[in-house]
Amino acid sequence: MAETKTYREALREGMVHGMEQDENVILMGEDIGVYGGTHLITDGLIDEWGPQRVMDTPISEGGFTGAAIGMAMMGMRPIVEMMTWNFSFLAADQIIQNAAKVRYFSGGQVKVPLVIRGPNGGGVQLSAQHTHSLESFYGHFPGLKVVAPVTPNDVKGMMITAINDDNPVIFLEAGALYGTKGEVEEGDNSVPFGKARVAREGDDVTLIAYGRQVNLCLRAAETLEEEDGVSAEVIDLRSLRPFDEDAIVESVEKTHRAVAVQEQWRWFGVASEVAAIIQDRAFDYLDAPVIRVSGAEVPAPYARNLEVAGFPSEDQVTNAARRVLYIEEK
Amino acid sequence: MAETKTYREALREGMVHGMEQDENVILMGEDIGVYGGTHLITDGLIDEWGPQRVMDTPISEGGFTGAAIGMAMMGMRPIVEMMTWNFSFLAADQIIQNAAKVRYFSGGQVKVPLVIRGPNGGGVQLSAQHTHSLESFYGHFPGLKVVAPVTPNDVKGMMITAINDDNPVIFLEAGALYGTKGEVEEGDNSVPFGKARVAREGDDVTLIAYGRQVNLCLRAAETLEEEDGVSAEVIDLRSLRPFDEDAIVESVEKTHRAVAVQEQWRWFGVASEVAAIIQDRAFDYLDAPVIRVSGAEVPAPYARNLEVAGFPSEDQVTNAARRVLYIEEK
Amino acid sequence: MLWNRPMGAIKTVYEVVKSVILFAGSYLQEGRGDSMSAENENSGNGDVESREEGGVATSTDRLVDLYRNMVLVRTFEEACQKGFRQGKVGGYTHVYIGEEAVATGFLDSFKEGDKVITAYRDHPHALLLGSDPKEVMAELYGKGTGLVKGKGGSMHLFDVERGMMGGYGIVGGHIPLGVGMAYAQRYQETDHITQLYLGDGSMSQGAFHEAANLAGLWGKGGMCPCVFIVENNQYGMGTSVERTTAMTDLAAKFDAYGIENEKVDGMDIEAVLECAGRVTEQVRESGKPYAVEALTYRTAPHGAADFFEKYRTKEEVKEWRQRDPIGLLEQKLLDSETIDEDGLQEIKDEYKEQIDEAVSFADESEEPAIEELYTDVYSGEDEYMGEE
Amino acid sequence: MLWNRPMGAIKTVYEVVKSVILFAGSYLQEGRGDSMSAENENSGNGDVESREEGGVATSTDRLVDLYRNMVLVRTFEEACQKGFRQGKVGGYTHVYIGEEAVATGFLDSFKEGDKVITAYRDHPHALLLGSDPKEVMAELYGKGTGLVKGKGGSMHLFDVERGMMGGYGIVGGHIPLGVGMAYAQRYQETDHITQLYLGDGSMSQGAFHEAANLAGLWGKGGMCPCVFIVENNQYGMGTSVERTTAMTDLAAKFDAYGIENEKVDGMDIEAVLECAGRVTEQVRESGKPYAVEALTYRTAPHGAADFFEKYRTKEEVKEWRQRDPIGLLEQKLLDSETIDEDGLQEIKDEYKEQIDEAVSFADESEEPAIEELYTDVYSGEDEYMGEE
Ligand SMILES: Cc1ncc(C[n+]2csc(CCOP(=O)(O)OP(=O)(O)O)c2C)c(N)n1
Ligand SMILES: Cc1ncc(C[n+]2csc(CCOP(=O)(O)OP(=O)(O)O)c2C)c(N)n1
Ligand SMILES: [Mg+2]
Ligand SMILES: [Mg+2]
Repeated sequence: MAETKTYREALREGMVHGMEQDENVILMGEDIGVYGGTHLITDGLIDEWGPQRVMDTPISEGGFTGAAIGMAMMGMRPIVEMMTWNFSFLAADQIIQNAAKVRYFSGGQVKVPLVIRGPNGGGVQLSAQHTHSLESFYGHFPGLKVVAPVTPNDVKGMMITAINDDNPVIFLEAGALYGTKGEVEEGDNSVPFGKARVAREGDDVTLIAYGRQVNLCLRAAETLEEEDGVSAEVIDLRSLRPFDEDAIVESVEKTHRAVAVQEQWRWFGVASEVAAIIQDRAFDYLDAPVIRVSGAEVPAPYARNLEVAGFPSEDQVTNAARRVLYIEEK
Repeated sequence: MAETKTYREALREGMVHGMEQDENVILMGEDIGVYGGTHLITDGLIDEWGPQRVMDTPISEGGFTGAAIGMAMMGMRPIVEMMTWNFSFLAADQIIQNAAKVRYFSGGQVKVPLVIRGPNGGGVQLSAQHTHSLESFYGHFPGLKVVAPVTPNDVKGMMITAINDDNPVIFLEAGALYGTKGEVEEGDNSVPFGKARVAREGDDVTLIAYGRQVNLCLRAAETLEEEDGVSAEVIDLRSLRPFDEDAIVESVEKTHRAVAVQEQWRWFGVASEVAAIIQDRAFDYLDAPVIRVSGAEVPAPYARNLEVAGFPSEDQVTNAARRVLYIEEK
Repeated sequence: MLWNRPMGAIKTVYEVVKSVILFAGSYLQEGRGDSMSAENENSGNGDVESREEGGVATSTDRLVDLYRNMVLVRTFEEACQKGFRQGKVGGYTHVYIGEEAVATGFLDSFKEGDKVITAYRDHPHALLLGSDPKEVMAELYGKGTGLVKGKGGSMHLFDVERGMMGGYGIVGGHIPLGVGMAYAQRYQETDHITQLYLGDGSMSQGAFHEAANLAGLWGKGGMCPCVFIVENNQYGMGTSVERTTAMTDLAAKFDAYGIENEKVDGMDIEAVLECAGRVTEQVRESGKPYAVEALTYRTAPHGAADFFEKYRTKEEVKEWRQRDPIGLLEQKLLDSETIDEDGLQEIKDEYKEQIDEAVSFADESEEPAIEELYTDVYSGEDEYMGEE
Repeated sequence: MLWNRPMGAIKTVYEVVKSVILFAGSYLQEGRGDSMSAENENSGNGDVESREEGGVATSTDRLVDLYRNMVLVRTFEEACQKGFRQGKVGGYTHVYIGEEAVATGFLDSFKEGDKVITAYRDHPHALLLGSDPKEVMAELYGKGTGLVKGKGGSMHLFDVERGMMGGYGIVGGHIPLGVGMAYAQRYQETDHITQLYLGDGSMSQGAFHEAANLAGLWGKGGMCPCVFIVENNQYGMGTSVERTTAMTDLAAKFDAYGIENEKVDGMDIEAVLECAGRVTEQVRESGKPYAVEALTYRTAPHGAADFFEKYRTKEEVKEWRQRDPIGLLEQKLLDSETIDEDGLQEIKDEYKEQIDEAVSFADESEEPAIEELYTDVYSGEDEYMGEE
């Protein structure tokens, strides 16, 4: 049985589910308590759970992330909010050098059940320092798990999975979609990591994305259907590390064509990995090169028109699809 | 006219060349002065140039890197030593949020002529926290330039180019090769960024690498010649941002086959970008998928045998080449 | 008429905030043209004499100049909030309402060649250094005529020619830059100094610690003429200083770096002025850093977007509005009969008009050309590394 | 025979360093078997009584125990340096020679359930908590029998069962972890505490600042039973404290976080013992952090690899060797006739033998199985994400 909820509500529900299961699950972060959370994800929770389960921290991303790693090594299961992932560069050393590796360099003596979550990606004119998509940035490092759910049901289900995971999970939320609604299953709807989701079935071309761009691809697919009679399959990767190689390979074996779409920058990004995987594992099935559609190769600008121009557009996606189908671009 | 010098000497020569040209060029870093530099790159320079041109700093990677950015915005041209790049995660915010972007979000009012240099990559049992190859980590960000010279001549020439560049340059040295020798041109031997180097000419397969793995590929090429009569071309990318797409595309148009080799982890790494570029731009020329050879997907271990097993080996490279040539592996 | 005239029952915090604005708005009618940037040049170049005397007895003319500057800032900030609510200003936007005396007092000591760097609450710093309000407002409106071509927005105002080295969005992230700038000023053998503004909340950041330590260290050799100006408005977003550190004497935190420090009443423009004059001269002479904790209060919400202020009471805000720096100075000017209500009114009208013009200019300006998306990524040959 | 018997003319710093080792080596001959780990359990469990009396008058037996512990550490470190020069120990290796009294004194106050975390100079902490010297040496030798299976090496010793939460290689990076561990100890309602060791150089790091601030803040609510033990050996690699900060009173730096602090003579084991006993109890009671700056000196080079010590003079090293903690205690034990030269010799022989055995064990052990490369990346189903 499912209900319609916003991404924000579903996310909170996933966290609360975890807090109900285990008192070692606590929330930490800047202004998540008294202030109510900058994006209101945790609004009201401190009243219900008190300041120990919902802990406000000073503005010290590196410090409190490191402290949370120490807590996790002691058996607690902290969920750390990065007010936005843009601030996580200050915690990069703690995340990459400690959270990701301490299990390995301790010879398996410790584990780090830690979730670090927050809004990822841009879209509301926050400009250069406040607009990043960090999937590949963190996805590069062994020891971390990295997920990027886009539907309300997935954000709840993957949060539950993340909380139950004994490893550090980088939980990248579609910040621009906190208010969007969708069906959300009641109770424990755990969504496994490493399994992509077929967001739309199709036969002629595979559009591969994650996060906000999944919706862009779905719109593009509709347009392709209407304008070009093309049946596009849309795959939502949702989990970048572990990564579901089979899902994209199987789809391409069916469609023989693929377009990888990402908001992040092209160089050394997810789309390049997708293209590398497909050419490696579906070489003989490909009828055209995998085309990558990425954000403009510039720091994010403030002006609305520039920002919009810098993100992947539906036109870019539909035309990329047309190109791999060798049909007229529009 | 050229002389045989070590990578270390050539690197120092490049820096000194810059210091002689312009007194705004200063060296900053931990223990680079009085102590002589952990890797002896700057050994003796403080005696010659004094503590203002060769400045020891406290152990504050973020702080002094940020200060150097401020100096660069004022017209100085600091060369900051990261004792090893592993410590740069502490400066990631300064590098990515300020150095790379301040020109953009100031509407072009400032520039940041800054070089950040140090040893990159592993190989001497430094284990998990002290073994990273950060090419793609920094190469992802617009606003930065990222280079990784492997020959003594290139390390000098690219350092001179880096010092003269008005943008922040991430200068990734082959730490394991500081003692290796090679011909180095006298005087200003500036090597342009964004131009790959053909380290060995060949017709049957293209081996693409940078840094230490170029030497690995050269050895593999010899083996392929001797054991399989295969003529392998070896391309040293040396500059990751900007990146010389044409060089690899042209080579593959000739050889129809490519292997990309890197010490770094596979996911979202340079080799994946190489494969994505080739399948995109040389699709019709490819006779086999581009194979990627990467370091083991684990934090670096300490034990010698494990460390060696974790790095790309000559066998892996030769066999990858044999695979794309559809000949028997050994 | 004074800022603190009773405003009647207040229902919600939103109304409190709105009421300041409306009320403040109410004293703004038509008036004389814009003499503002001229004004500003004056204060920008600094009335050196009285400062070198220690500047304790501030000449009444100067007080009026300072009043003008504060009204300029207040008027601009109110227009900016209005623009935000109209959806014409986007992104994160933070105003300085209630804190005007701090930047106004310190920038009065600004001398040609000095540098200023701050965080994202940066409108007053640009305006007081003489940036054209038209261009500043146009930046907030995301227009090509903006101070940084519409590329940075509210958080990233730069006017390098005038010494404004930028507003930065990462809390604490600009502090090392400012320290490096101060170092460069000495390395390049000038007698310029850097005014480095930071918030109370930013002092929890490692960047603050590392930069302050470098400043203290370099200062030993007279190589760091940096004035740390802590705009202690008592909150970092919704977190009070008490909830952010066990040791709440922010000035004293600089002891750990061997940096001389003091506190000043950030609501009293004369106190700030005296402190600023004395401290900036000392730093200019010595090349050693100095820290001033200016106690002030943000009567506006943290960001233009948030109106639910669970973290503080209406009463607290009301209390503090009693010490509004503009209100206090108005009172002083009236009591000393330096100026009368009409005089004050004229000044307000003048800036009202100037800011109205700035708003129209911003509103009517064009968005940046799309090509601008791809420029200023690199200096020199613009290497755009993607497909346009 | 005493450590400070004249050693004749010293030519180079290398020789100075070598000479300590050779000389020290010279007092090591064959002897009785290994009673060491038993010893350690004792000191590990802590001689609570005398501590609760304030432990000022240390019982002579305890002094002998402490002497044994310091000899254990010294003997191990010398063997480790030897192994490094033989090329059997790789990577970065840092020894504790000269600093033994600090960890020895503080870990005497260790109680079951407490946690210890430190940087990369971590051999003594593991040994004193009772880790088997065989396994520690095997780790340094990179063998599968090592304390962490040969995966971490010298900088990453863990023995979680015994409370050793690890050695870490990023300067300052472990400090936030330790503070979080202390918080967890209270959150989980235990009366355990965390001993957090850090170097003088690490205090320039932002991580130190942020973590200390959190500790002070959480301590207000009694939620951070963390003892910060600053191993001030006066240098971070080649950089003296004076060249790293303008304010060199490291204990006082904790004032900025509202953390009580004091200094102790890190060469005087009795002083350290008294301080450790008192401070750990206070922290255990209050749940509030406390900082101790132990003034000590590293007579060995920073890392086993470097012998050119341009940054300090032979004389300085010589000076400090006069206050070698082991030498001082030997003198004390002899003067008080607690033990005679033969007694001391017996102890040294005992540990010499034990460490010789550890070395042989390490030497003869197998390298880790290659499969080990791919394990311990993730907890649970081991998801290796590459091709083997
Ligand atoms: C590193 C980082 N963390 C969090 C934020 C979100 N944020 C923006 S302003 C702010 C509060 C800063 O408080 P303070 O330094 O006192 O400055 P004020 O806003 O009071 O002027 C926070 C937490 C940020 N911009 N950067
Ligand atoms: C972040 C970081 N920067 C630099 C280094 C290199 N390094 C290793 S030890 C050391 C000195 C640390 O000094 P201190 O904290 O006093 O500890 P000590 O070695 O004296 O015990 C440095 C700079 C490092 N490991 N990590
Ligand atoms: Mg504040
Ligand atoms: Mg030290």
